[in-house]
Amino acid sequence: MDILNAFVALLNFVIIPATAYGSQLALGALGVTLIYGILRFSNFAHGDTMAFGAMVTILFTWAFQAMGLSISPLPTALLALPIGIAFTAGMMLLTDKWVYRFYRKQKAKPIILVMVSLGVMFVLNGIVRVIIGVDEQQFNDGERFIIKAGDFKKMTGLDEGLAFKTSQGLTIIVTIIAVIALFWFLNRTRTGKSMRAYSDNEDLALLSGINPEKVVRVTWILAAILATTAGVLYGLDKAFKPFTYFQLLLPIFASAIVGGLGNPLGAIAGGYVIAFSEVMLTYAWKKVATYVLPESLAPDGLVQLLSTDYKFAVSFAILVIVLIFKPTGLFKGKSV
Amino acid sequence: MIRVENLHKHFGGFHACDGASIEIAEGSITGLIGPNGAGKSTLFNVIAGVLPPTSGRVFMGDEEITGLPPHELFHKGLLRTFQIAHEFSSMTVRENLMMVPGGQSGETLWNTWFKRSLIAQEEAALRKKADEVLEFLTIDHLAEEKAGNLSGGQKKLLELGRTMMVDAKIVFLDEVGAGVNRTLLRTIGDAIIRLNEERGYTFCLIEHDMDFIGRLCDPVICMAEGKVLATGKAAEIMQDERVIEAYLGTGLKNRAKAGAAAG
Amino acid sequence: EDIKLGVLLGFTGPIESMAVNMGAGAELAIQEVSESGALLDGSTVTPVRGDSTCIDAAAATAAAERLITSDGVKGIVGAACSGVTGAVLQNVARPNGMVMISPSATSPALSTAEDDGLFFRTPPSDARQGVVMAEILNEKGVGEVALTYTNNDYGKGLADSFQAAFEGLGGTVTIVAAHEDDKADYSAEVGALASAGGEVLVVAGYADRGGAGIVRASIDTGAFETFHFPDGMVSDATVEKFGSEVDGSAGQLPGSDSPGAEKFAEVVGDAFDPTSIFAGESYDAAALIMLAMQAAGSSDPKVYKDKVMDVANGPGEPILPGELAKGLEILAGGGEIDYVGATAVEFIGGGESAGNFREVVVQDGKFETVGYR
Amino acid sequence: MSEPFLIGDRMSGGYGQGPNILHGCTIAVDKGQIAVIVGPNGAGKSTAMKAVFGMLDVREGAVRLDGEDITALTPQDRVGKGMAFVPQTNNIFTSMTVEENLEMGAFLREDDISQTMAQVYELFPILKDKRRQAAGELSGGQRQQVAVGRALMTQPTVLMLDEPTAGVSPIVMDELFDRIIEVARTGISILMVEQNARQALEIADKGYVLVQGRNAHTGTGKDLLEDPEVRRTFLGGT
Amino acid sequence: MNKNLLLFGLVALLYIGTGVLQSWNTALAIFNMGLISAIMALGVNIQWGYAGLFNVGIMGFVALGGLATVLVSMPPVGEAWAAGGLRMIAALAMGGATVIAGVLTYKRMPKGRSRSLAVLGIFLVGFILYRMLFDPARDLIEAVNPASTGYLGGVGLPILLAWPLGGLLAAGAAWAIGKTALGLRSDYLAIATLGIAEIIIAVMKNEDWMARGVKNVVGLPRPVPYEVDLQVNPDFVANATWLGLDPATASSLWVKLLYAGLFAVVLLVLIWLTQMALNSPWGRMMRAIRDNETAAEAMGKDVTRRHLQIFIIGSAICGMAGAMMTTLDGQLTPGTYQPLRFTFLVWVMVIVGGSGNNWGAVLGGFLIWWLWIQVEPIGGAIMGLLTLPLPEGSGLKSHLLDSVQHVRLLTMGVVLLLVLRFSPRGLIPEK
Ligand SMILES: Nc1ncnc2c1ncn2[C@@H]1O[C@H](COP(=O)(O)OP(=O)(O)OP(=O)(O)O)[C@@H](O)[C@H]1O
Ligand SMILES: Nc1ncnc2c1ncn2[C@@H]1O[C@H](COP(=O)(O)OP(=O)(O)OP(=O)(O)O)[C@@H](O)[C@H]1O
Ligand SMILES: [Mg+2]
Ligand SMILES: [Mg+2]
Repeated sequence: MDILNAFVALLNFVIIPATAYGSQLALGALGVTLIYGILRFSNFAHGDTMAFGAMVTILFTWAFQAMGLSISPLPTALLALPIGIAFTAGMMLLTDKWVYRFYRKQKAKPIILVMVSLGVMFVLNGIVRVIIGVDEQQFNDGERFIIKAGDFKKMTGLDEGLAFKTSQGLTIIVTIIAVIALFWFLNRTRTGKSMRAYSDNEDLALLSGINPEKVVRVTWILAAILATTAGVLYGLDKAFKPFTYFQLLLPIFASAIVGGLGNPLGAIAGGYVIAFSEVMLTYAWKKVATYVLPESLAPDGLVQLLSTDYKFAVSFAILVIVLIFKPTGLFKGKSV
Repeated sequence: MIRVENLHKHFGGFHACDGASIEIAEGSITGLIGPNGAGKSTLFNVIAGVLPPTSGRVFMGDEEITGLPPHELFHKGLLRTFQIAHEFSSMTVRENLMMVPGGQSGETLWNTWFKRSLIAQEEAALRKKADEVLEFLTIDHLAEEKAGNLSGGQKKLLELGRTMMVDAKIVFLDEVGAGVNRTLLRTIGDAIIRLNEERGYTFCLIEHDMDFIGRLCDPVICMAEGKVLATGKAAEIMQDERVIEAYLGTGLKNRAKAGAAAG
Repeated sequence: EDIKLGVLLGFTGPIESMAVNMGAGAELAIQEVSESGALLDGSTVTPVRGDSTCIDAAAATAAAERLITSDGVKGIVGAACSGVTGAVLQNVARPNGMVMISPSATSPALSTAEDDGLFFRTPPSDARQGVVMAEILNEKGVGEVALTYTNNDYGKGLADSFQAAFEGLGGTVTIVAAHEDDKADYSAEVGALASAGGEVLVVAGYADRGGAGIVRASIDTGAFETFHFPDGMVSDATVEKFGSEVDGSAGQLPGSDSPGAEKFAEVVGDAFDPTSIFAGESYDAAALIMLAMQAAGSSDPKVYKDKVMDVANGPGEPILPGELAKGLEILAGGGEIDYVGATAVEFIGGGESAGNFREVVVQDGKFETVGYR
Repeated sequence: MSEPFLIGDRMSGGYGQGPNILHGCTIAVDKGQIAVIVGPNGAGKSTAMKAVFGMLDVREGAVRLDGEDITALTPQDRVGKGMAFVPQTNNIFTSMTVEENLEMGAFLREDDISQTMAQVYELFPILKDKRRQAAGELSGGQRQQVAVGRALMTQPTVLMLDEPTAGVSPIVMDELFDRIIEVARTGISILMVEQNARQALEIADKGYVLVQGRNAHTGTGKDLLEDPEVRRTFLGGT
Repeated sequence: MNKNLLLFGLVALLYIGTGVLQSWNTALAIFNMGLISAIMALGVNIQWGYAGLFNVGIMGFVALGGLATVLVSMPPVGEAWAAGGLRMIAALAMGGATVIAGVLTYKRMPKGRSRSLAVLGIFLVGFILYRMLFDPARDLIEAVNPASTGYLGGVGLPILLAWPLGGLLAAGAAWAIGKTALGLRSDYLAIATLGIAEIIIAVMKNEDWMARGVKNVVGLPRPVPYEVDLQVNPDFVANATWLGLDPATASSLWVKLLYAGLFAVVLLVLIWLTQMALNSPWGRMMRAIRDNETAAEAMGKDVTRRHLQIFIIGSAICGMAGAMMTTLDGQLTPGTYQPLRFTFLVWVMVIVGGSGNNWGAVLGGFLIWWLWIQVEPIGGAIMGLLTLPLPEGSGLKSHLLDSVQHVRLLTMGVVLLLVLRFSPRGLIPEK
């Protein structure tokens, strides 16, 4: 019984949250990794693109809610998601046309594109705040839990509860689907291969009859899909706040890079590495230890490796260590 | 001069070098031939310290040099060129040459601030030398051109030029000839012979042009599938059945050529 | 005369969402005074906003420099965030002899900063709140708490003083875990807090930032059910988000049983959320500057700085929000006032708020006042 | 005499804003024929090829394919018209597998490509062993084989090769030349630059010697081979 | 060169315009930070422009420089030293010894499981011992009057010494980082340095015993006089009145000018040093390394060592700039160190100015910093213009005017995009 309790505690406080968070990061990292893989630059505007997509979705969710549309028990936001994606894709195509294309034609160095994306980030940042403001917004509805902690305790008679949120479930499922789909798309389909070819050797891609503009368009659209989905799912699970989305950029990049830039599988692995290292290494093992160990050995202290102050430091330290042994990430990423 | 003992280099499960042992005698011009993918470039890269060997040892004279980084080997007098040209593309052709010599006093930060005149002197000498090399390679008109803008063959010449900027002991040339005009290649061949005779350079060169090999090299080593297939004088090697089967082929032209070179 | 007042708050950056209502609060007071026409023979007052960014001391000082030397403001409401406030005070306000009244810099360190009598703040120092919070919990019979704080001078200062006070009263703090605001995920913190356990989780954070994230995750995972909220968490944002999920939790925030807060809500109407954190303090900060000007009969900060204490404290007629005109008239007539304002301002030595606290509990998804101390 | 199938007619041009590299040079090839360009390093051979393929501003002169003026077309459009090109450098997708490289060669083809693929593997057996390997990990000569294979996959009407035999071993070179003759016999025009000039000219219907961006000598392959001056100055003969 | 002079002239005009239209105090305040920004940009340019090292950890080095000012200039806190100072030193020595022992073991022992176990064991035991010494020492020190001290303090030397020492501290960190992470390339190096910078900040925020952590150290001494002192100095007041200035304005102008002088000297010396280095065989070698590492290595250049050298120099410059900045601020505020402000903004300066070109970096520093501050009023003005046609009192208009602060970043973005559009290789590109 105690073993079970320990296991449930671990599941509830470490494994489920870390998996969900890891999936959120992975979904964001997929977008970053895709742009890096095909267009060959680190897109700093990705966090704010997520915010933009989520914002549009939220506005439409509110409209739907007002109209009484719903797909309960699932959140209404899923209904508005396609619209959000459409807007975001449109926005990104326009950005490409007005901004990125110029540098592409010039064959500008990646670092220039990085700076340009920083400029785009500032602009999006302003637009989102002007439209929806800086406050936190709630837009989730539908059934919040798949399993509630209290219900679980009652059901099983254990001391420890187990909670599993709908948003967590959704995120995990969507992420897995997205990774597989993207991997399949890039490696198996004609368009996907032409995108990889374009990223590998642009001139030669031209000689093979690949239309570069089409490749770029498809890339932005895919990125819009990923960004909006990631933004909405994150917002459903936590809350929507523009500043947080900007802050998300850092762990997202960390995930994409530690997994190996340009590789979808790397993005997901990276997301979990970051999430689990954050959660596990600062976890206080006291509770679990108390359940598992005989009473005489039960710990007095927290059995915590490092205090939570160092959560980020620890996850970054892990990242650096991984990179020292695998200099281009877990999945042999690209580097320009 | 260089001795390679039982060298293995594995990429994953693939054995690019599979127990190759070769010896390059001091003062020789040794040729290295073999079919595509035989492991010649890999062997070069291991000797030059670019790739770590899976197992096996490399000696220079009596000194073991296995796994030494390339820049240390350079200072021991071991130079190499790349099969796929590695020019400094955003620098001018002349700068490409002038950066080569080691131990320039201008490479120390302190001197760049407080010993300007010393640097100026050295630079003038280097410049002169670089211009001589460029003239020799017939690309002196391109001295101020960005190296990235050179034609494929010109880049190859530049590669060779870099080895001429310093007093090397042994020079590894990975297919200098590929893409170089045959007339110019003759001149390069002459230069190699001259460097060999006058300055005592030892050469080891990979080539697929049998005329060139036949004219310059003694001995010739033929590799196949990561192993040494045969060693000997150029003429013998070119008549060797195994070499013909694996490498030269029975195409009439090559037979004729090999014969001509041998004869 | 058209008097300009600087409103130097963190309009972009980490506290941008708080700054919206703070700015509105300050500007409400300014508008009220300006429209009354009672200040210094009918002077009008115009707010000039500056962005202190909360985190970038250089940008904040530059903005302050611009407000003072270019826009010619006569007083500054701000800055927000103790770090940049200190920098602005030392590098711009003191050299220029400018009065600053901060509505939100609560770090204890500012109490001892050299200020030439130019710096005031309307909220109490965190050191005081920690003690009050410890007393409240102790009286409730809570013996064991887990504590998380937002990792800045506010959170850390509060956590330090609370922990010392609570342990002094015989309580146990099972764990003290910092959290950074606006981060993507708080599972790690909640995991550690849950493992350490405790009857109540004290969340020394912000209602629309990391604090909310911690509470959310704690409720969802069933780690904690009751919380204790210091001022940063006692806001409508908390009950909007969690409603009756946090029923039974308690908290305290600066305030007294004066009717100021209610009156403030009335004055604000639905222009913005009157209970949002530091909105009232901002109103009071702006009001105090203008009242002090009136009392001194001058808009020169070097002159009116000495009057700030006088108008803030008794004796005199108590002045509530919405009554600024009345206060101005009394002062014009040579009378004395005791500005109470939205947050029952009472200054003690060093120009900071004495610290009256309102104790609240959450009932049926609403904060209900249960007493004052 | 009617005009050749593909002709770069009196082309002049250079890179970007730079000076002219080509000075009125003419290169042509007829249906089913092999034309070979030789010349010293930096003569402008690759530049001429790029000009014909539209990767360079042709400032004067014209390129015509089958009588149609294609000077203004983009390289992509030329691919659509059945032209294929193997550049001298950077001619493979290094991060893609050998097989994917070949597939990309056939990007515009709608029909079944497996047969052509089999032919390429037959021509370059080593590639078959390495077909799942990233092309960037191949040896120099193997890369060259991939590049040529990729172009063959296009099933073009005009095949342009810039030094296809650089770095390939003699046995493969012979195969390659044989194959090129074969391909030409099926009616495909072949335009190639070669430094292995003697072998190349032997199979050439037409030879061009370029010097400093100008046509220095033009003739049938045999003529050029027999011209003692050409032999001495360009073919490395004595 | 003429075009470049023109560009510098234009930027100078921006500052002069600020002086005329707003106030000279504002202009000088921006200018002083502009000088510091230019120095930071120079440091980054050395790393990126010379050697192609993608260092995104500038924030960390700047913060270390800031830390140095506290350690150098604040008076020691006697009580805290008495409470746990020696113990703390012992703990740190223990920590250092553990790391050294671990690294040495790793290097000396042959590869294999026993090595891994040994190293792991050393770190584990070392960590436990370290914590045993460290935790009580920390608690004791932090308990000493936490609201105003609670830390060990510094050594009470003149703050100017902190500038070189800040550089040295950053250089030391850069050495350690370089030794571990410089094997990485491009974005992988970037994220590693970014991570290490975050670690540095985390330590500075949480180790209260060192520099009060998030509670900030205020009231750092100054290398220049205090305005308030000048204002009561009769000589100064007399001079000010002679110039026709009121003493308050004159005093703050004078202080800023003194700072500007100090900073300018540092900047000019650095420019001279870097220009000399760049236009010499050393610079040529660095360009070669940036261009093609494999070939440079084969030509006998020790790429790893050179990378380390340049990483250390660039970081030291950033550390020095950090110390200067903290001196100017008069306080250490670890919470202010944000990647956007201290890393990416500096990168924008370098790239917009023209990477690889020292003058470009300096120009970028001045220009971008000016913008960063001035986009606030500019954005407000733009918004005012845009909303002019909207009817007074309309919901949209008031909403837009309320959001005016967010136009700040938007303006920054637009200007950045415009500059990059018209000079994609930077304003003063590398030759
Ligand atoms: N990084 C690598 N990963 C996997 N296989 C590799 C790698 N590098 C080389 N190989 C393989 O090792 C073999 C030997 O390559 P190498 O470059 O040494 O050949 P080579 O003898 O120089 O041939 P060539 O004459 O074509 O230049 C080739 O089959 C190649 O595919
Ligand atoms: N991208 C470029 N920009 C500017 N000049 C160039 C560029 N590429 C080549 N050149 C110049 O054009 C001239 C001709 O180059 P090209 O590549 O056509 O020579 P090539 O005849 O193919 O020589 P090789 O046999 O060596 O390949 C050379 O002098 C070269 O320096
Ligand atoms: Mg090779
Ligand atoms: Mg060529």
